[in-house]
Amino acid sequence: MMNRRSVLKAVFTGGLVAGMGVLMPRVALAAWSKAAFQAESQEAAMGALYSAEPSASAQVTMKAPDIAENGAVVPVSVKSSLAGVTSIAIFVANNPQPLAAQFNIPEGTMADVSCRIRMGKTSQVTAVVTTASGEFSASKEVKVTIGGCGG
Amino acid sequence: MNKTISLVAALMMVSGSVAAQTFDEAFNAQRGMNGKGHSFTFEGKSYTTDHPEEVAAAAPANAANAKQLLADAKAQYAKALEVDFGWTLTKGLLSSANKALDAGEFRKSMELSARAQYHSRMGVAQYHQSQQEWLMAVPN
Amino acid sequence: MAKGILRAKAKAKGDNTVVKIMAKHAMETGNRKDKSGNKIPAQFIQTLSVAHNGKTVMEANMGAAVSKNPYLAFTFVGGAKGDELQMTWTENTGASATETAKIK
Amino acid sequence: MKIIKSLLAGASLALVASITQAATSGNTLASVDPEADRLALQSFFQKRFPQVPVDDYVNGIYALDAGSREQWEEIEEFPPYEFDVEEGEVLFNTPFANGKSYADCFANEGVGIRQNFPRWDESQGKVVTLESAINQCREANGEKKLGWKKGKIAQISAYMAYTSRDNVFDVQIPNDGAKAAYLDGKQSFYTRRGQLNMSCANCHVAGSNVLIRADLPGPALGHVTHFPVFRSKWGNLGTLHRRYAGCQSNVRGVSQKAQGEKLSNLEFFQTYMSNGLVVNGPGARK
Repeated sequence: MMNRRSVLKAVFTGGLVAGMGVLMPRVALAAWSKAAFQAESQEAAMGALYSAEPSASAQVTMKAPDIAENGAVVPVSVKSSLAGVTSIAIFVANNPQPLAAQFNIPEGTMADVSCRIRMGKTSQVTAVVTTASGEFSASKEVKVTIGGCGG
Repeated sequence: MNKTISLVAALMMVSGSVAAQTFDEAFNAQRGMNGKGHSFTFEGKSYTTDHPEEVAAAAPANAANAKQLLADAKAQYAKALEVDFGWTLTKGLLSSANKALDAGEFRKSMELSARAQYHSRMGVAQYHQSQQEWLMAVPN
Repeated sequence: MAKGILRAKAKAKGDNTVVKIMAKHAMETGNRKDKSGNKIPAQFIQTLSVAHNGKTVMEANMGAAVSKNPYLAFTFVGGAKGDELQMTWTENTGASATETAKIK
Repeated sequence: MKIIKSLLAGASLALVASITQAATSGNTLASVDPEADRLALQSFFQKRFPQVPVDDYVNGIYALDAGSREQWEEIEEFPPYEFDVEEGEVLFNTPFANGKSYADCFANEGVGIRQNFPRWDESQGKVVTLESAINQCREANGEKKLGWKKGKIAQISAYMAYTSRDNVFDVQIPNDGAKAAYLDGKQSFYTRRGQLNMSCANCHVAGSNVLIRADLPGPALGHVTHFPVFRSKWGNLGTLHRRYAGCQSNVRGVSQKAQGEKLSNLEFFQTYMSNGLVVNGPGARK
């Protein structure tokens, strides 16, 4: 209840400052892609974002747990030592919509992001990094188990 | 030492012919191995592995018996709650038994009541047993 | 000023600024049902962009698979103690707001 | 065959040993020795996990499980309970209708005092937990009680714990009344309940190195230091008594009343077991 109320309040106060957004300078970064986020397979999601299939690279490192403590909150970090990274995306192959998040990395921002994602079940998690010379990826399997104690 | 080993062995390997210390132990061992509806002998007499509740539930399926069993089960559940040792599934069993009774499914109602009553009897037994045994789990 | 839904911890470290942001948001996926079996409509933060001195330093596009109370951490070059970060979020419902945080 | 034999011998010895112990100590008001119990529990865990320093047990399961700990540390980078601490602070500082506030009910105006709870209240003749003190404060000032398990009470408790972080738990047992409450809590902790016939100790002491499906149970030492907790499973913040109810129904027992005498005594016992460790609540859990 309280959640909703404070969100509503934020939306309301947000309305007042929303106009400011227009005044802020925008750089040409990829916008939220409906086709990619609503795609129901990883191939389709990647197809919506990339022109070619990403190739695995040791210069992309992803930190994710072997066994997720709780599928609702899985910490994932992606880092890359490749030059000129402009985007980092995280895919969970077995989620209903595999694309979890995509980050635009402007120049001056490190290719190193952390976030927390939801996983419905055990799945391959793939991080894809975009550079001027194409897409590179790293993946690993993250196990989602049923907790011992519901409580 | 040898004595202790053979005692434990006897307890663990108890079968129809090997005497356990008490009737309860013999019953539990037989029930554990064979489930319900099995016969065994204890000190020369013949018994079945049915719980008393199961015996009661085997009575003719009719409204009067089903009602009686449900009332007994409810009374037993109240006793379990009184000592704070109710089990979670009992309430649902009782309400299902009630529904079955209303629907005229007497056999089903009686079986559900029997299970509820068994849970509650065990809850009370657990309470008494715990009073004696809890200290055994304390590390020293 | 009333507090918004974003909390940020931004720290200047040498030439860089480390930013950690969490939003108080349920991130409803649209796949869940309420107690009476009706689908709870999707309501999640779709974009979160962060700007420093008018320059965008991060733009996150998020799907429903981002956890409740979404969290984002990144590092950018520049930024000094006392500088302000502007953080703008947009929901899939169209709601949006800009909130600010100071670099410490 | 030999293996089986020695297993049997071991089993019989354990049986005999525990019976001898049961006959002698710790189950009566005269023989119960809380300090000895506390040290015994500490040494139990030190023997079982020699590499884990005692102070680390405030981190609960994360003291023992490296894989989980890594994820937990990531979560603690920006923990989900921060919003609750913030809201708890606002609630704590909002005056009641009569102009008074929580600060008027507590020592040191309610700041940095988590480590003294639960405490034995001689005039009431019972254990008072922090949550029940919060509600007593409300009632004394003409306000309605809050629900015990989540929401505002958990947020206020979280804020009060937050202001007490790193203070050392110091639960006192000043007299026989308190000792009786402690003993009752101790008995509860070791008593099997529910259809699964399990006690707290089955998992959290004896079973602390045994997986339940994919999870290790949290160790009993330091078990309560980090409450209230934001459990990912709940998706929000909850009190210790909410967790107790969950545990009890997990073993298929009808759970005991939140903040009733039984669970308050259990909390009293468990917190005494964590005396000497620091307050690190609120916590984030899976």
